Parts: sequence; C-alpha cells; structure tokens
Amino acid sequence: MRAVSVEEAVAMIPAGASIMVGGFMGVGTPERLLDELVRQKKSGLTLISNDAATPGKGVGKLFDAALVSRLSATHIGLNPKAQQQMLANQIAVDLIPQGTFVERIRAGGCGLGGVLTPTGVGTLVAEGKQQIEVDGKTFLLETAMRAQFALVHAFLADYLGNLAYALTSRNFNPVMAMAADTVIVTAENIVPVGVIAPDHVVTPAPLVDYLISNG
Amino acid sequence: MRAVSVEEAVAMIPAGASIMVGGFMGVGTPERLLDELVRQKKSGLTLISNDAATPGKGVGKLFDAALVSRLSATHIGLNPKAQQQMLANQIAVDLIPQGTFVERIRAGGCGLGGVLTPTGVGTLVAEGKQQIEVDGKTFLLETAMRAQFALVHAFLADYLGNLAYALTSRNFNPVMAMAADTVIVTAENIVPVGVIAPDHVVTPAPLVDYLISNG
Amino acid sequence: MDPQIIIARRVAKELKSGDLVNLGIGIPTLVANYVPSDLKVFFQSENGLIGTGPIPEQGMAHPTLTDAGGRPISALPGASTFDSAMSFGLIRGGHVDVTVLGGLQVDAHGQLANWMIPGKMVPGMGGAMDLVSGAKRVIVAMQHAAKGKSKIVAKCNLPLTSSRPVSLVVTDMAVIGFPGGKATLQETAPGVTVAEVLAVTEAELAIPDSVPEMKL
Amino acid sequence: MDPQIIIARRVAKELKSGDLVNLGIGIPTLVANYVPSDLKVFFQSENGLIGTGPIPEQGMAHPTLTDAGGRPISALPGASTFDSAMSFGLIRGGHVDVTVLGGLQVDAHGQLANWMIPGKMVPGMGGAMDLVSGAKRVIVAMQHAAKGKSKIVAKCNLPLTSSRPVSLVVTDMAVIGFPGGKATLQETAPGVTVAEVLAVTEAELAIPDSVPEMKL
Repeated sequence: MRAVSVEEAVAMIPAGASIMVGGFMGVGTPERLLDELVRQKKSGLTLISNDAATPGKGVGKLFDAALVSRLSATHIGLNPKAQQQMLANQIAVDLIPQGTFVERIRAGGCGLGGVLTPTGVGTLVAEGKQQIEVDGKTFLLETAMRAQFALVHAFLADYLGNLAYALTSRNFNPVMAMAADTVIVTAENIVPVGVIAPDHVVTPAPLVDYLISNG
Repeated sequence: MRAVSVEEAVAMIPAGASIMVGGFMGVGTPERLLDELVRQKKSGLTLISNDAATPGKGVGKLFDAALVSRLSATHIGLNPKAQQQMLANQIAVDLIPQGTFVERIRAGGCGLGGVLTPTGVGTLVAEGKQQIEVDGKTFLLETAMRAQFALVHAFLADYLGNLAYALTSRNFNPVMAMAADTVIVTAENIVPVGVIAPDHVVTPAPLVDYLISNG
Repeated sequence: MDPQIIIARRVAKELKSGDLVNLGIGIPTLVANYVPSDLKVFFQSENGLIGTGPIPEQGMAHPTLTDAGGRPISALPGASTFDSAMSFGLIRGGHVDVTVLGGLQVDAHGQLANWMIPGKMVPGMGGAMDLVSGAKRVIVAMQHAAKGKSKIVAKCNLPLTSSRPVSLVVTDMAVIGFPGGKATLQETAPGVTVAEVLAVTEAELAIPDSVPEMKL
Repeated sequence: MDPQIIIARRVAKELKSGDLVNLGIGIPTLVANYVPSDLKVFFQSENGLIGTGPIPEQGMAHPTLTDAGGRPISALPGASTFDSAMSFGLIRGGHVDVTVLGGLQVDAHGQLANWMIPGKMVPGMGGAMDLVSGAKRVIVAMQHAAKGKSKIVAKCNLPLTSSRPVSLVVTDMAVIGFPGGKATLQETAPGVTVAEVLAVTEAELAIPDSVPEMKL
C-alpha cells in the first residue's frame, strides 16, 4: 500500500477506464475521488456502481459532468440525468438484479468464473444467458465482473491499509476492493496500526494499493 | 431464536442426520454439542466438516465413537482413526478442495445453485463434473451443499442470537450458519444485546435457531 | 380509512415474532408502523442492515445510516450491519421470512410485474428480482386498481419480476391468495362486497363459500 | 548447511515488501525464519488470518489462534482475521502474491503432484489445489530427490494438484524455472555442479550458458 494525494491517484486512471465505485445511493462513496475525476475530466468511463445516486451526490457527479459511457448498475431511477442520458443513448446501460450484481463482482474478486442464481429465470434478465439445471431446478449462469480500478470508501484505514466500514456505508465497498486490478481508498479516519482489532478488519491491508492521504 | 439446553438441542438431531460442524482442526468447534452427540449415541451421521480434527478433539470425537457414516471434508490426514475407518470402508469419504468446500456451503446458504471454480480442473477432482468455459477459461461447476443441522461455535452471542467470532475460530462457522435448516450455536460468552456493536456482528440474529444456554 | 393504511394494517397481521422482514418502498414501508410493539420482528434494509428503526429525531441522523432509498433511519438495539453480498445472501438464500413489495400487476397465477414499463419507466430492478425469487413469503401490497384499471390481471403484459409466484396480494379491497396456483379471494376489505371486488378484478378469482372481512 | 535451510533461505529471497504470502507445512514453514526484518511481508494462514507471527512465548498461546495445522501462533500488529470463504477468495482470486508448497513430484512442464499417493497416502488436498490454481506465483520447496529418486520427473505419475504449472522449484541442489513451459536450470546450490544436478534429475532440463550459484 502506498499513500498518495487524490490528484496523483486520479491521474493514474486513464480516460475510458473501467471503474467500480462503492456506495449505495451516495452513502459510502469516495466523494473526493469523484470530485477529482470530474476536475481532471476523465471521460468515457465504464462505471460499475449499484446505482446512479442523485445529481450532485456520489457517482451522480459523473453523470452531471457526462463522463460515463457505459454503466452497469441495479437501479438508476432516482437520477433523472442518468435516465435522460440512457434514453438518449449517450450511455449504454446494463441493468442487473442487485444480488446478481454483487455476486458477479464477488466472483470476479474471488477467482470464480461465475455463479448459478435463480434470480431472473423466466424474465428479461435471462435473455442470452446460459441456463443450467441442478437437481431439477433452473439457474442462470452469471459470469464474473471485474474492473481496472475500484474506488472504495472506508470509515477507518490504518497505516498498513486495513479497512473497517461504518453502518450502511459498507455495502459494495469490501466486495469491490477484491475485484479490480488497482484499489484506491479514501477513509474518514486514518489511524495507527492496531486501532482496528484483527477481528474487526473487514478489508485486509494487502488488498489496498493506494490510500488517499490527508490533505 | 430459542435458548435450550445442550441435551434438548441434541435430542432434536435424529440418528442418520446430516450435520455441518464449524471448526478447523478442532479450533472453533462446538465441543459441548459433540460431547452430547456422543453421549446420546447419534449414529449414522453425514458429517460436513473441514477436517476430522484429531482423536479426542472436535469432530474427532465422532470418529472415536464411530458415529460417522459419510464425511465431506478437505483433509483428514491428521486423524488416523478417520483414515482407518475410510480405508476400511466404514465411512464414505468425499474429499473436496478447501476453497471449493467453503464455496459450496456458501452457495447452499446464499440460494445459489453453485459456482464455477478453476480449482480442480485437470485433476481427479474434475471427474464426473460439468466443465464450463467462460471467456476461453475452463471452470468446474461445483454445486451447492446444505445440511439439516449446522453446529456452530461463537465467541460472543447476545440474547437475540447475534454472533461474533474470535481470531482463527471464525473459519467455517459463519458460512455454515447460513446453510442448514436448523442452526444450533454454542458461545463462549452470552452477553446482553448491544454488547456486540452492529458493525462487529458477523452472524445476524435471525440466522440462529437455537442457542445453548449456560448450565 | 385511507386505502394505503388498510393495506399496511392488513399486511402487518401477516408478521410473526422472530420474522426477518424486508419492506419495499411505498406502501410496504408503512407496514412497520402497524406492527404491535410486543411482536419482535427484524426489519432488513437491503443496503446492509438488520434492525432498522424509525426515522431519527431532528439532529440525530447519521450520514452513513440510511435505508435503501438513501433516507436517514435509526437502528434498534441488537442491529447488525453487513456488506451487500451478505445482504443478498440472506435474501436469495431464503433467510428473509417475509418480503412486502409494491406491484404494477399480479396475474391469475400469482406472477408479479413491478419493475418496468417498457418505453416509459426503466429504473432498474434493484433488489426486487432477488426478493421475489428468494424470500420465504412474498406479499404484494398495492392498490387493487389504478385509474379504474385492475392491477389483478389475467396475465401480466408488463415484464415479470420473477417466474416464481407470490404468496399473497393485499389490496385496499381484498386479500388474494394462490392455493393450487389459482388466484382466490380470501378476504374483503371492511365494507367491500365480493361483487364489488369481482367488478374491478380482471383476473378470474376463485370464490370460496365463505369470504371473511379483513381484520384490521 | 542443512538441505532444508538451503531451500528455505533461497525461497525467502523471492519475497518482496508488501507481498501476501502463504506457506505450506513442512519446509515452506521455515521460510518465515529467513525473511529479512526490514521486509514487510504479510503471511496468511488459510484458516483465517493475515499477519501470522512467531510461536507465542510459553504461557501466552491462545486456543483460538492457531495455524492451519492447529498449532499455536501469534499475530503481528496489523493482523486481520476472516472466515474461510474470504480466506479462499483471497487465494483463488489471485490476491496471494506467493505461495510456497511442498511437493512429491514436479514434472518437465512444471506440473505439481503433492497431495496423494494412491493406495498409500490419501489425506485430502486441503487448500493445496486452490493455492496452486490461484496464487500469483507458486513456488515448490522440496528436496531434489527422495531415497535417491528424482522428484523432478519427466511426467508426474502421481495425481496432479492442478493443471496450472508452478512458477519455480527450489531444492537443496537447484533452482528450476519454466520459461516457455520448459524446465530450465536457473541456479545451483553452493558447491553443486550442473553435472551433479543433471545426474539426479529425471526430467530433461534446459541448461542456459551460465548457471549461477544460489545466493543465500
């Protein structure tokens, strides 16, 4: 793990990169990284994020600045800008059931090729997907999903990069922290090693590549 | 969740039942439940457990008492009794790679039909299994595994049944606590609600059916 | 009584002590208000919490404690938090005893459409498909008709949420179950007759000999 | 120097600061003793710990802090614990930078057999198959020959651990890599000649123009 400034971190992300961003309706999102993506005008992004948040908040900022070309998400109904950009074909949107979304990312992070889920069988979601029967029950084969970068927000990060999360801001962050080539983290609090007890670490230090240092 | 005595809990388990037992080489195993299984002579068990521990310890006690008919495990090399019973065909043993073992249980607990893993491709483990290609890479389809009962050991249990685990005794316990029809828990410490902070609960209370009360 | 309150109060009767319950947005959210205080129900918010409590008092909201709509909530003693993989492991794995969801259409076989109106409303399914596929019991809480048109249809023409049928539909006019896979009128709302229900129901309904009135 | 110590010291040279490392039982366990103290390496124990430390002092062992063999260990500051699903997510997901494992046979293409001798030793593969399939680099640490018989064979006749070839084999006589999928002698142990290695190696070895001596 290396501590870097937010400018340095975002400079590593090329335009057109694929990024996973933690958070659920803007809660638990690394806002400083999103602000800097906007400032550095990183356009053409492939965004993997649960939702599109709302304008001005979380990943919503990326739609405000029209930086997203492709989006994989579970629900974008609360961001009218993202909806407009989708309906105007400015962004290609892949809508995925939330449980499938997180399992695909987990599979990507855990070296699995995919999972069999009952979710989506007999619906539009099943179109074009392999169906597999196990013990007489039908499942969809949903394949692993990864990104070049994961942007993760934690409550606590220690000097080594161990992470802990607060309340409902955990959501997709720990799963995404396993599923990208490069993991960049912002934390509410950077604390000495040992402040997070071993049993309370959620993301072990070796998973973190860069921690955004305090200003 | 209901608090019961260890005698009552084990009385619910019929001979011939399938049981998952947490623990790794006897660390994090619900010893009191195993002692009582032996005392009540519950024979013909289908045991799903990472290993066979050692004679006199953890699930090793079940082999001492010859109560196991079928075993799914990843490694039994440190229990000579289990090895002898396997070689004498007294127990049918299915040896499973450890990562596959835990994913199959997780799938069973999380409503997935199975997972695709690269582990075991091109080895004896692949025999009789469906192979699936994703993006040119070959995976084994490993199906979900469940049991009638999960016997789980925690460090802390609160009055509602929320559980937390200590150090390396966590291992398979939280995963098994999701993958059985009935989940029975022993805890080192039973504590009031609120002693385990929400962010430190590993197994949420609704997963626990029975907690063994203090004597 | 307000139609939404009829629905919420009737759905609340379906919950039992110890149940893990997931409430969707809209009418389902109201159900929590009508659960008797002696009933120990665990409410899950799929963004990662069991033990959701009421909206916090003024000045007490925390930015990282919200429901799935991003609104501030509180947490009850004994609450637990977890990541989204665990949250949907609970949902898809059958650990959620009851989910209560809104609906656009439910058909004669109990199939539900509630996530999309092609060309008009394409917000994404969020957690709905997993909830309907995985929860032990799925209860749809919705108005019986919208703009005079029955939402209990012969066959859904909107995209399905799941091929798995729901367990129960509770509307402002009726309770409809699906014994043997066939929509069956089980109760009527106070002051509503069986004939009135049939008049605004597109789906064919089986009518038992006795159709009691909802107890609220 | 003891053959096991030659192997452990040479393997230790392969580790870099920041690496997440998983050591198997036997010779691999010794590697931790030869990691320079300024190198910040994270050791994983697959039973659910990153940050394993040395055996605790007399009277300090805790019954719930053990390695994968069930032996008491300690944990270093900054350690973390997790369940087995996470532990093998780390392993299979390529988050373990280096795994060091013992071997029964490695063949000319780098394929490893280390978990079973049919009819004789059937203990189970434990985590070995996942480690060989998933770790970024797989290093086999073993004696070059057992009872005069080469363990570097033309083709494994024992059941394979994985179809994926290993990255490196370190023995008491040599370091063997697999550039282009072909077993290649990369270093010899102190005082051992190329001819001596070839004499006890069943597999055909490519011999580069220069084969340096191991630096220990």
